[in-house]
Amino acid sequence: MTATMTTTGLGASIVMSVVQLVMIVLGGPIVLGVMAKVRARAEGRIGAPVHQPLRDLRKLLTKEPIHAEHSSAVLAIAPFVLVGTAAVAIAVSPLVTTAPVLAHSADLFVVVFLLLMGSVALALAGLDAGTAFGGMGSSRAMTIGALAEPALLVAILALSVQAGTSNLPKIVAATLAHPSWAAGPERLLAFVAFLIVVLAETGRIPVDNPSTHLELTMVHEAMVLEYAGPELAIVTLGEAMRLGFLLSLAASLFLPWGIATSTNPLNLLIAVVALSAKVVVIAVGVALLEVRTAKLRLFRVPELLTGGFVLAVLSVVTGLVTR
Amino acid sequence: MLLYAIVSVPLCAGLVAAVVPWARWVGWLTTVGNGTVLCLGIVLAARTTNRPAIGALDGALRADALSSFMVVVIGTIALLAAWQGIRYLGVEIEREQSGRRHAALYTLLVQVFVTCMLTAVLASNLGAMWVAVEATTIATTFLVGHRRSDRALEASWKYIIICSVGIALAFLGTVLVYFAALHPLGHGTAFVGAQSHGAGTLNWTSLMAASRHLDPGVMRLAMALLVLGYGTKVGLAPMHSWLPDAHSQAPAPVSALMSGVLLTVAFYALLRFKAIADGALGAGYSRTLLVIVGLGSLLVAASLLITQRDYKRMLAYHSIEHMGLIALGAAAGSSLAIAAVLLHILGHGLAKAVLFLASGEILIVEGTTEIEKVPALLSRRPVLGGIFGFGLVALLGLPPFSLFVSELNMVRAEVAVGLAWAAGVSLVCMAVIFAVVMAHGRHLLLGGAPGPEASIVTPRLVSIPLVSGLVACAAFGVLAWPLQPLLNAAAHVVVP
Amino acid sequence: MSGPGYVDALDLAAGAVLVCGVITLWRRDLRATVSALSLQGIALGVVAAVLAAHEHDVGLGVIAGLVLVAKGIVIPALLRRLVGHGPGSREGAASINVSASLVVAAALIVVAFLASGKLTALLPDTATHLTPIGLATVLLGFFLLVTRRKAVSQIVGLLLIDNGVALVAFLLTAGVPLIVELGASLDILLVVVVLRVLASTMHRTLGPFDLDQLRELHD
Amino acid sequence: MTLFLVGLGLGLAGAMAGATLPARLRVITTAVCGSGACVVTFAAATRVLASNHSVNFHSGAVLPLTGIDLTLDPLGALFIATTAVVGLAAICYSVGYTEHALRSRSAMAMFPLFLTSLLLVPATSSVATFLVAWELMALTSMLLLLVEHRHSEAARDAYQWYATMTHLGAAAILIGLVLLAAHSGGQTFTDIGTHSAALSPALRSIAFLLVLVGFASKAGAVPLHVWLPRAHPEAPSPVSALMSGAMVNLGVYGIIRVGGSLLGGGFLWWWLVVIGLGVISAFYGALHASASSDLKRLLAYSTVDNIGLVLIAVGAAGALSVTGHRALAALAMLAALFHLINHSVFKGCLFLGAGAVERATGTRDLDRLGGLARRLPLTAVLFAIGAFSISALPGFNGFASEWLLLESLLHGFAAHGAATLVALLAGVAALALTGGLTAAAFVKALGIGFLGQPRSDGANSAHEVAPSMLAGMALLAIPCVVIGVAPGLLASPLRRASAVALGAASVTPLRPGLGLDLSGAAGAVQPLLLVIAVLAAMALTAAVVRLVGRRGARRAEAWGCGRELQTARMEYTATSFAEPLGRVFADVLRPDHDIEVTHVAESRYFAQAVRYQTRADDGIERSIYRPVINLVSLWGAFARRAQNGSVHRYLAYGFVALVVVLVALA
Repeated sequence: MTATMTTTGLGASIVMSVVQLVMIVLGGPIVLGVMAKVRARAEGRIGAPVHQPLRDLRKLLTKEPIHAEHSSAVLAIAPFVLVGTAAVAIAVSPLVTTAPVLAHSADLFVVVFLLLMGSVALALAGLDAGTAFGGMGSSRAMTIGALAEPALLVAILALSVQAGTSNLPKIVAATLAHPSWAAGPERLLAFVAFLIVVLAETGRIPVDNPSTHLELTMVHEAMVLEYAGPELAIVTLGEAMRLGFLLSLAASLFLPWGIATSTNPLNLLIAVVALSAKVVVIAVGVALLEVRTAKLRLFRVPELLTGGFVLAVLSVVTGLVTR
Repeated sequence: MLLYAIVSVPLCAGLVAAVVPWARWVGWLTTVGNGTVLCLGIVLAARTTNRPAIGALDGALRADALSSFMVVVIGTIALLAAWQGIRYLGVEIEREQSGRRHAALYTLLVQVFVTCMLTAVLASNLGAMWVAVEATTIATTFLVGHRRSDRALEASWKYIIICSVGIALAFLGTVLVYFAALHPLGHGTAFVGAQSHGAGTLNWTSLMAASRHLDPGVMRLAMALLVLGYGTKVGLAPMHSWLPDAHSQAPAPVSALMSGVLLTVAFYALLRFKAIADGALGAGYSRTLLVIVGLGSLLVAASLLITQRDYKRMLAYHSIEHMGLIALGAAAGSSLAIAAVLLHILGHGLAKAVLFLASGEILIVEGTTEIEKVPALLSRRPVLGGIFGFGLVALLGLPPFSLFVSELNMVRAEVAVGLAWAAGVSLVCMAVIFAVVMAHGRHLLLGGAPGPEASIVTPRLVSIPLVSGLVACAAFGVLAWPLQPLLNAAAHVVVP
Repeated sequence: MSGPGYVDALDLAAGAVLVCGVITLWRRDLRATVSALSLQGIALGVVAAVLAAHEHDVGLGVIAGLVLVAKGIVIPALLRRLVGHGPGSREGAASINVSASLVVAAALIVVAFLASGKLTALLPDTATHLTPIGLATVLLGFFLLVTRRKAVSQIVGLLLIDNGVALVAFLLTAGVPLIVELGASLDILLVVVVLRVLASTMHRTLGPFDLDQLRELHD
Repeated sequence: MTLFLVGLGLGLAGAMAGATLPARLRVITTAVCGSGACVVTFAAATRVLASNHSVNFHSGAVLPLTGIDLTLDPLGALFIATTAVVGLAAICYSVGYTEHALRSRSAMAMFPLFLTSLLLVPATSSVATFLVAWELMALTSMLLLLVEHRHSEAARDAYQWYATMTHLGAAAILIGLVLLAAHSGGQTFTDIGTHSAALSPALRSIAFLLVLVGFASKAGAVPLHVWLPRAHPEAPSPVSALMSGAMVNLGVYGIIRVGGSLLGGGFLWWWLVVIGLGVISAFYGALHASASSDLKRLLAYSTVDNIGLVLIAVGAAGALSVTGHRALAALAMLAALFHLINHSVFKGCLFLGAGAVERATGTRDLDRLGGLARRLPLTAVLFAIGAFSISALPGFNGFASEWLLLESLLHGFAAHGAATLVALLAGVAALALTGGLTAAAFVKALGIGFLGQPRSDGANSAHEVAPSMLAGMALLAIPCVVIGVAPGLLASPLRRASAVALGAASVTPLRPGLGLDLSGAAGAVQPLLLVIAVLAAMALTAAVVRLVGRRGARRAEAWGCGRELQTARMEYTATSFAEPLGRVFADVLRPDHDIEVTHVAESRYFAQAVRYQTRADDGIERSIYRPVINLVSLWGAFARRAQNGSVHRYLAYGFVALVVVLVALA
């Protein structure tokens, strides 16, 4: 391991993590806004302003929360679990700095299983209302999740096999230390697999249409149908944070340049700017992809995800072969 | 003196029973008679474990550890059979199926049968042993035909014809052994006592002493004939077909005696001859013979048990399987193997006797031996079903019964002597038998729709001998205390 | 009795035993087979007597007389009463025809000769050279048992086997010890009595029957 | 050792009491003796684990011809401790459970006997004693399967399958162990251990494969798992909890004991076979778990899945130790044992929960459950804890062991050798895939079973089960959370047990501390801190929402898309929940759908009712076991002709044999 990290104090790492958290909490909705704007522009419309999602959240917060009559406590707790797990994942992983708080246990498997916990909570909430929509949403979400989660795991695994550890900050640090790795074939395969999984996890176009209200096609939308008011706000915020987190994770893992390795404020500023630039670029790319392709039929999605999984396994194999 | 008493007690009980028409006290008399045989047997066993042998009746009877063990086995099974016989005959007379005279004849023949077995086991002269074994066949023929139905007649005809042929071959084998004994190698024609035609040269002890000088060619032919001949009486492969018919048609106490102990008495004779043959030819020859015959019986039993529909015939085929196992165990030939074989003989005798007696009881209360027609026994008759169930568990070689321990040690002995493949094949056959008997047992004990309500109830007193038999079998499986020294001594008799 | 006379007498008697065995296989009529059986019994008695004379052994002489009486006269008499007259007395359609069974008999005699090679090798004197005949009689008896359908012919087959075994015993060891010999012949007598009783009860219950029809006890 | 023997004695006393005492006293005394046995044996096991030296015992008086040998070493002690914990919970649960079932004299006698034999098996140290304990365990569990046979044909079927397969397994183990014992002098494990190096490679491989078949069938690895989804649902719940929680472990214990300490590691291809078995079992089990709609059958298949995961780790440990990577092997073995313990705990809790649901609602079919969270709140919470643990969500013990499994496989990649790498890769892929499928299965079990509206009046009228049953479940749920939050507690006993398993005492794979901190490589996780962070984040967002947003949620009718009537029949059922997954993996599951359309009387074109049913029965059973059974019965029918009743045919057998013998000896 290269001794890249200066021993930043606990205080400094907390500051860094808070910065990461604030960035993603605000940045997530904005990324959604950017993607919506790009789609509108591509379709010749002016589209809503980029910070429209933030304004929606503020509006929803003031609305009156409603719970379905047969639902139990699960419906109430699930949104907080979603946001909580996303927040911890963000705070812990190396987005802006290679020394976030709890860096010691900022582990690839921890991040994946935290995301899994979030999606399980959401699926249970979907089932809790006892309506056809909730059941359908959860069933489809869990099916896609069952196929996406392994691909995500193995994709990041490819990097950790190369770096020899599953600790994310150390992986980023190692990639910084060996620039030659970044262009390697397994990195490319892993990146493509990672992107496929991101589309599936956050319910973007080829897998699920986020802006749809048609029962036949919706996956994610069906689970949150029962929410209203502040809970709906929290859920959408959670979803936005997960999208932001995954995109920035992709950015920091595969294109780590500019990430702050020391604690002085200048590096931090550069890191923030670099990260938001990278995330915006990726978001625009994804949005353009969404415009070009139509939503896949539900039973074609597994083929896409199996493709992603095979790509991830291939990247691990190439990593091992070219070791 | 002890040996003389052992042989004469059952005979006297039989004669008394023959004189007077059958009554309950006669039944109890024969039971007590067999009980005393058991006690005398235990005394004999205690005496012979550490001292080599006891002679009696100027050398005609002789008891060493092996024969005293067999006396104990005969005593236990005879006691169980006679005790249950009271119930069997009582019901038969009550239902006018047979008169008191016929029952008296039955008791006489059973006691004669037991006496012949005891003489066979205690005979010092191999020729006398043959005569006693042949006499058991004659005694049991009428017992198999006791019910006088045409099925019983058919069974007894097949029984006597096949067994007599087998026994004749065995006599030919004994003659050849005698011929080899008369002209041992290296001693020219003269051999002490050779020309004297005294019974000396057919005595087991003298044959064992001279076994190294016996001519291998003649002994090889003799041993083959003996295995084929006595194998018929043991129910081993080529001449086994009489066993299912005879044991399923005979009355329950008789089939218990025959399956439990007559087969093993014939095997005892084979063991005596195997000791001599091993001295003359080395262990290899008798090992191949016994392995062929043992595996043959196992394969026959496994294949014919699959589509069995009659629970008495199922138990009979089980006897063929266990005799095959014992033959395989004896083929291993080490002292551990012989000890395990003897323990298996006792365990199998107990379990099989209890099962046949229980099946007799089921026949009395249910009226049919068809498995289909006797469903859900456990729910309708818990005690009887329980006894039959645990009997099957014991027979299938599951702990805590002694059959598991003996089978385990037999496999150990077989593998140690290089018969791992044979042990493997036997385990596969036993697994098939386990699955098949479990299927039949499942229908019999658990069954589908519970059959008609239990009209005739078994009195509680009747199940005492059966339960005590099972408890004894379990005790011998768990505690090593009473049998261990006797088994080792008996094993050293066969494998010096 | 010694020297050439002993050898010729022994060969003649043993030859007679074998010939009677073949006759029982050849003739279908039950009465003829039973008389062949009694002839064989007598021949066996003669063999025993010749040996007793040669060995000057009184015990063997007694046994020879016993064999003559039992196997020559008593047992055939028992069987003749069982045979009776009428259709029952002819052997039905045997599983294989006469000529085939004679060919098999010849083959069995060859097998007997091959098998007793070891016996004659141990003690090459006149008596042991004749043991193949005893073994052949045993095989013939067994073959008769396997092919014939009538109860009487099965009893005859069984007795053939016993005669064969007795012949081997006399020739090889000049008779087994007295007690054993007595026990053995008593047993055989009892077996015949039991078979006689069984056959008659079966005749009463099943009428004139063919052993092959007895197939109720099967799996 | 005397403490351990006292424990076993208490168990036997419980069995005696169960068999003899009248009904009222019977349940209490058996429970007291049973729990006493568990506590005492647990104490004995922990003492051995703490002091790290094994105790022996031999007595010639019991078991004729061989005598009995017992040895309590750390590996065996670990298994005994787990069995004791699960046993204690099962007994406490059975006190409440026996108001209706499991009260008969035979059941009350067999249950403590079954527990005692489970405790005895890991302590045996000679071939004869091991086989006696093994067969006793099989016999008692067989009879316990029959306790409720009177009114369920499926129980009798399960009994038949279970009895036959266990016996086949035991026969394979018997031959394997005897092969080893015969060729190495004595029959105690120590003799075999010392002499096994001298045996020929072929013999060692045959013995290992035979033993592997026997133990894999007991553990439920795929080709030999067929009895497990049949036996566990039919057995009474405390028994199936013990079966899944303790008996299945002994299959893995056997493989470790024979492969590791008896045969000293053996060859690489052995362990690749074990990894292969593990991968197939994990994938097949998880898939069928996500497809089945019977609650207990789902749990049984997930046992097959988890045992597959453990076998992958055991195989990896074996492979790594054979190729010389001692440290990595110790880590993999430690991960395997850790996951086995966790599996016993959360699977026991889940089975007891399923039993409580079956007792309260009268059915196990998820399609007829629903809305139980509001009716059985405590059972729901305890079942949820078990479900979250098995889906490996952070904060629960499933996550801790799954993390360790993934770490050991990841660092296993450092080993060279193409075969090992491919096997480890397959293992990681299987682990990842089954993670997703298990999560789907248990969201179905929890969501469909406990949330939403009740789908049958049984579910509707359900009320909370007896407190002792809840206590039993809690006894297993608490360790799920405690081990989940502080996995470091088990580090030292696990290290000592895996050292015995691999014979590599010197390596310490985990640094001391509450979390899991790999000493060999860079990888650590502090579950406690993570849980605190998540809770803090949730509290923070809740506070923000309370501050900014409106309070006082209003109850209203769920969104019905305009329909006025919203009934339970419109809810998603377990079958429909699993239908997409069934469609994705159709070629493996090969479900058979049947659709019945009943038409209106007047015209054929109007359907009155449409009934859709799908059943994914076990593919392997259909393709492998059915043909074998047909073959056997075919052979039976053919062989019957040998005994056709004609005396001539019987005599012909003997005649031919005689002629052959004579010709052969001529």
